[in-house]
Amino acid sequence: MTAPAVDARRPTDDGRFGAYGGRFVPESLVPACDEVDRAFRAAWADPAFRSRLDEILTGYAGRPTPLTPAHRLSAELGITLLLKREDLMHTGSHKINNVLGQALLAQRMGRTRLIAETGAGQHGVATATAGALLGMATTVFMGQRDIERQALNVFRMRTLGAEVVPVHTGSRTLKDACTEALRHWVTAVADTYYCFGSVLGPHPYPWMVREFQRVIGDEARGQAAAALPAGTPDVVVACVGGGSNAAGTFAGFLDTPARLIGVEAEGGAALSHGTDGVLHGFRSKVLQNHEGQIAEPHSIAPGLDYPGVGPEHAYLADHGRARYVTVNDTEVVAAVHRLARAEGIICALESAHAVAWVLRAVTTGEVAPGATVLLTLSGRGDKDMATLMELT
Amino acid sequence: MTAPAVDARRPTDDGRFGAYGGRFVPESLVPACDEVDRAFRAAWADPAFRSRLDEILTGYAGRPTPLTPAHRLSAELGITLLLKREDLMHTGSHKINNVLGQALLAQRMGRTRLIAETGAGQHGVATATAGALLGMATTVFMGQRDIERQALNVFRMRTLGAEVVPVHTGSRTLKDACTEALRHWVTAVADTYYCFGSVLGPHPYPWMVREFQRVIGDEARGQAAAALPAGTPDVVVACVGGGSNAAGTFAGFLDTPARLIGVEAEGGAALSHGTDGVLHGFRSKVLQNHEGQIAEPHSIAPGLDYPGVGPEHAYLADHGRARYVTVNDTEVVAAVHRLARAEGIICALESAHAVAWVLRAVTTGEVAPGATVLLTLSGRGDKDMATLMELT
Amino acid sequence: MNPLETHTRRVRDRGRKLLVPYLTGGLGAGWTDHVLAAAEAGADVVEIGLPFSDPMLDGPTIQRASDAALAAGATVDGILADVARIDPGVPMAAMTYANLVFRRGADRFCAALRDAGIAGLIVPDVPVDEVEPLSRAAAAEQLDLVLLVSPATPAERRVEIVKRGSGFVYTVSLMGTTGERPALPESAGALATALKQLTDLPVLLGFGVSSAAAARAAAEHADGVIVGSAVMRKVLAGATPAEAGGFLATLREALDRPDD
Amino acid sequence: MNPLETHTRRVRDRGRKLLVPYLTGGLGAGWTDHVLAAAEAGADVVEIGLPFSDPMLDGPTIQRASDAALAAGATVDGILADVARIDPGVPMAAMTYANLVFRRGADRFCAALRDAGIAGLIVPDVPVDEVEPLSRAAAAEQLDLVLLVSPATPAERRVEIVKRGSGFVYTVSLMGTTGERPALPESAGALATALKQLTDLPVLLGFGVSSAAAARAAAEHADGVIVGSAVMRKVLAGATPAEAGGFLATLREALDRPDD
Ligand SMILES: Cc1ncc(COP(=O)(O)O)c(C=O)c1O
Ligand SMILES: Cc1ncc(COP(=O)(O)O)c(C=O)c1O
Repeated sequence: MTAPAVDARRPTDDGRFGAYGGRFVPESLVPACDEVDRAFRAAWADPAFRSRLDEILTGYAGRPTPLTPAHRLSAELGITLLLKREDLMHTGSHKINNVLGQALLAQRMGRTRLIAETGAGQHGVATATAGALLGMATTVFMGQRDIERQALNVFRMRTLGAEVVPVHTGSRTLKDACTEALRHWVTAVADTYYCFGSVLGPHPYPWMVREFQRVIGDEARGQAAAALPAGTPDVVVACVGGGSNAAGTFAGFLDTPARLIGVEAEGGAALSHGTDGVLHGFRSKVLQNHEGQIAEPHSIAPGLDYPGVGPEHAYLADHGRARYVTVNDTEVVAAVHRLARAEGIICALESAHAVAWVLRAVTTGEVAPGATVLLTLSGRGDKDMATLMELT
Repeated sequence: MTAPAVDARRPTDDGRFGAYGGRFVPESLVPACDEVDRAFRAAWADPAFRSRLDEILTGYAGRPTPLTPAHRLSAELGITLLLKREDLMHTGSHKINNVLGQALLAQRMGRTRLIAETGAGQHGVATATAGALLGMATTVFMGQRDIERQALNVFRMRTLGAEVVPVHTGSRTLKDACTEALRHWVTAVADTYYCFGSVLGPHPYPWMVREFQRVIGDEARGQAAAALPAGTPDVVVACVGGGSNAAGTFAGFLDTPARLIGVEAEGGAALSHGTDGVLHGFRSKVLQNHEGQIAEPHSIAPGLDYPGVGPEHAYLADHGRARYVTVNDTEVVAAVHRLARAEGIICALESAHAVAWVLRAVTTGEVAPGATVLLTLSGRGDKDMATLMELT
Repeated sequence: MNPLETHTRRVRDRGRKLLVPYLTGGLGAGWTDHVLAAAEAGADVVEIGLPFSDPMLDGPTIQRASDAALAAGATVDGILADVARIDPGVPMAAMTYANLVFRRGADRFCAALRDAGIAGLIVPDVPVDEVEPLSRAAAAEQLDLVLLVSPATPAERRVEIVKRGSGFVYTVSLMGTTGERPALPESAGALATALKQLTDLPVLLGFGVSSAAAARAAAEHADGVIVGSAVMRKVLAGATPAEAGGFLATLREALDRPDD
Repeated sequence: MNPLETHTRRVRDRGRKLLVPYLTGGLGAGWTDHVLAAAEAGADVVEIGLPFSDPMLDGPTIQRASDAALAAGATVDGILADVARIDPGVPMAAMTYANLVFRRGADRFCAALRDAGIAGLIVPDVPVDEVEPLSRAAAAEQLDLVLLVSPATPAERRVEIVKRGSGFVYTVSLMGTTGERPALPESAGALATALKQLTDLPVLLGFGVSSAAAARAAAEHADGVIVGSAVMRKVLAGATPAEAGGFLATLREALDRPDD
């Protein structure tokens, strides 16, 4: 099997992955996006920037993360399962990879303030962390409903010195927080940098965030080469909310024969159930009604509770280079417990979507006996304990 | 300044660090302790065991941890502060270093079951994790009062498949859990391994746990050599509950001129306020009344809420090789917030004791301007958010 | 030249300052009475908002209006059907967000507007760089596609925008969302003046024009004003068409008598 | 030979099985009446528990007794003062934990016991390897230091223990803490028999001897029994000295008439 010739290495200059992406923002934000684009290109080409980021990722945030062989679960399933351990990153998920990159970029651009949207609070905590580390004021927008559900992460953000602004509009969840953060950015572009939490938003964000997250895939590629006789895994799987951990992981394996699988939440599956649309500055697959009103997704995993998905994934899906599947809440909860008992790792509900798919795919034969599977465990489950406790 | 000639590299064959240590356990447990002693000596001398442990620490648990320069806080304090980041370890603290070592040893000894005491739940979660990883049944004893205070960690343990046994005796906290675990061990020595959570208990535990934790100090020694012009820090500081993270850290610097500082909780300061005593199988400094009844300590940090301390620390204190100081709850809470805002790291309340001492020592001159300080950040603060929330 | 621009130019050339009120479509059963009343009060164009679930450039008032309309069951089709039944005597322009346009397809969307008697289209999250397919679709239906210039827009880019836009130039008075403000910033007038030097299109100022005084100040530099939140706040508070029209009449008055 | 061991050997040599009840010191104002009643009911030695906050080898019953005594203000000094005031007519032995001994200092602790008229000492968390300083202190006060042998004790180690201990050999019947059990394990008798082949000291069985039947079974192999939780459960439940003594009398009876 050879990989289809899909080039998602970078989008077109106007930020297109095929038909997706672009920059659908108010005129007031276009120059700001342009500036981010120029600054990112310059920074990314600047060895000094790269090495500073590297130093922080390594000396502060905990990179590289191990690629852990899941010995007991592998034996139970009759496959070789390798876990890319983003759950070990500082603040508890892969989100910090991206945030540190963007915060350094913001600093390089002379910005003194970071803003971000957050749903579960993981991206908000990561942004607050980067703000504290670099001495930048941080404001995080969060839907009032999420603030109530995720009190712990709200407190973490505030402890880190960030301001958390409740959003009372719409469904009072992640999509509304994102909308509100964009509105706020319009009023503050001069000193403020908008730090998107996934491969979403207007160009250059989807591409830039993917680049900041590709460290997952690049590391995993090298680790898999050392761990596997074949050098590359048969299957690479990651959960997809906005799609940043998946995009970062896939980036390391696009040019290999590995099958790429993105796992969406049944109740928030923009790729599996969505249609073409424009939201939060980019064109992609979106959950919406026939007129284009955005739907409210539902997932037990707050980080997957988003009605859109990064444009690169829509592109990879169209070209068949990656396949997108869904699992439901019940499978996800079972997967958390199964992994915890087999390997001593309590993963995030988001990450458990990838685990749940593997568990199912082994029984359906989609993953053949003896196959090698590399799975990105995007985060740890501490934040989800209250949710799981309510279920038991 | 040269280091006093103190040899704490290993205790005497009967487990003495000077006058401290030993094995004060019921006759029923003596053969079991002997067996652990023999097995540990053999394992520790066996390259295969060491490399298996190494592989798990690296490929599973997240070693090495970075030595992070605390740039902003250093600038504020006028010193160079380096943080040894045990908070990045799997399960959230240094406890896992020790537990993985002991669990592998238990497996090598043919034991099929792990038992442990826990207070805050960190050691219990670590033990449950090791049990899941190696497929060993795990039972964790926990005081009923702690079970109520630390519901989240109780749920984490159960999610990992461990049985959590409430202890209703005495003060219904850590010391009672430890007593109860010892009682239980008497009934089950044949198939059960007791996994102590700190440098406590009958010989060989204090020594063995120190050896499993010395990876902190050994790594830090090498990292400091690379990071500091002088090669070694002027001051090495760690919090002291039972004393395992401090003992592991100090182990790397005993033979350097570094001043070693152990920081106890004001309300649980066995070294600073305790007297000679025997508890849970070893002789050391203990908080007790004039007749020898054990006192109930109080600290905001549940992991420091223990009336004794590892015998090696009593020895180091007697010989002046390490100095032990206390900080109070108010200083500790302030330290959590200060570090969070300056460096984007929310540390455990236990670890914040070490931070609090540095903050104070800079103002008193105990740490001179320009000094280099290496501080072990033993764990992350997620478990403490509820406690901190109540205070704000 | 399309009908909307023909009209706006003619009004401007007559020396009359344009008054363009914004009204959220579908907000209440008799919402089109507000359109008629606005025209009667002296509006030169009526901007009709097609509510979107996630209005990224709108402040609290218009957000609330959109949410209320959607909650009451407003749809694009329903609003257009309502519009088709009225003739306010002045052109109408639709204001909405990209997703409602692209979901239907730009061609079909523009055709539907035209069928309903709408003459212009404003889509604030489709900047000039992304405008190509929509421009073509609008042109095919003889709709004017109004583009926005912001205070942040660099000089070269202004040229591009005024070239690609039609109907009028929508000058955003400040860096912010829609919503009432005590006064227009100084810079707004300067921006309008600069734009007038670049184009022969009528140049209107919008965002934050909330009072007769602000309208009068804006008209010193621009060819007219767009007024949204100030009207919608009254409508949301239960103002009748006559009452809302009364408010607009004070603006009309201020525009017509700049020296009072 | 110290007084305790002289006594235990003499009883054993007379062909009488030793009955050694355990009573928690300081539990209730008239607690010493239980000591006297026990002696009257046929105890050969009375073991007096000096309660410790963290009794590592005790099961629930004696834990509860210790906690209750401490909560009522029991202290070592107070208990010893009480003891000094009675003469049960049989030797008394103190049972406690290492920390109470070492806190005071082994020498001073042993002297205080002797001053109170106590003849023996049992410290279950001081195994033979750690016994040296305590042995010396006890010897200096002519106290017998009773050591325990457990089912887990390897053969060579048993030799060492019976050599270093005095008074009697405390044979732990099972791997566990103190506490009542339905019956003694088979292995307990075998262990006692083996120990008797190693030493001339009286060999007593303790832990889990809860009934007359168990006492009788134990006495088939051992020179006597130690009975703790079974008595203390009754005391905690409010048994009078006479009632507790009545229970001990049934054990005495069973030991004296093995064939009934
Ligand atoms: C642990 C974790 N995994 C995954 C996600 C989903 O985001 P993405 O698809 O961008 O990786 C989130 C979002 O909050 C998360 O917290
Ligand atoms: C984070 C953390 N630090 C420190 C301690 C104290 O233990 P020790 O002194 O053995 O390192 C604990 C104990 O639970 C802990 O959880």
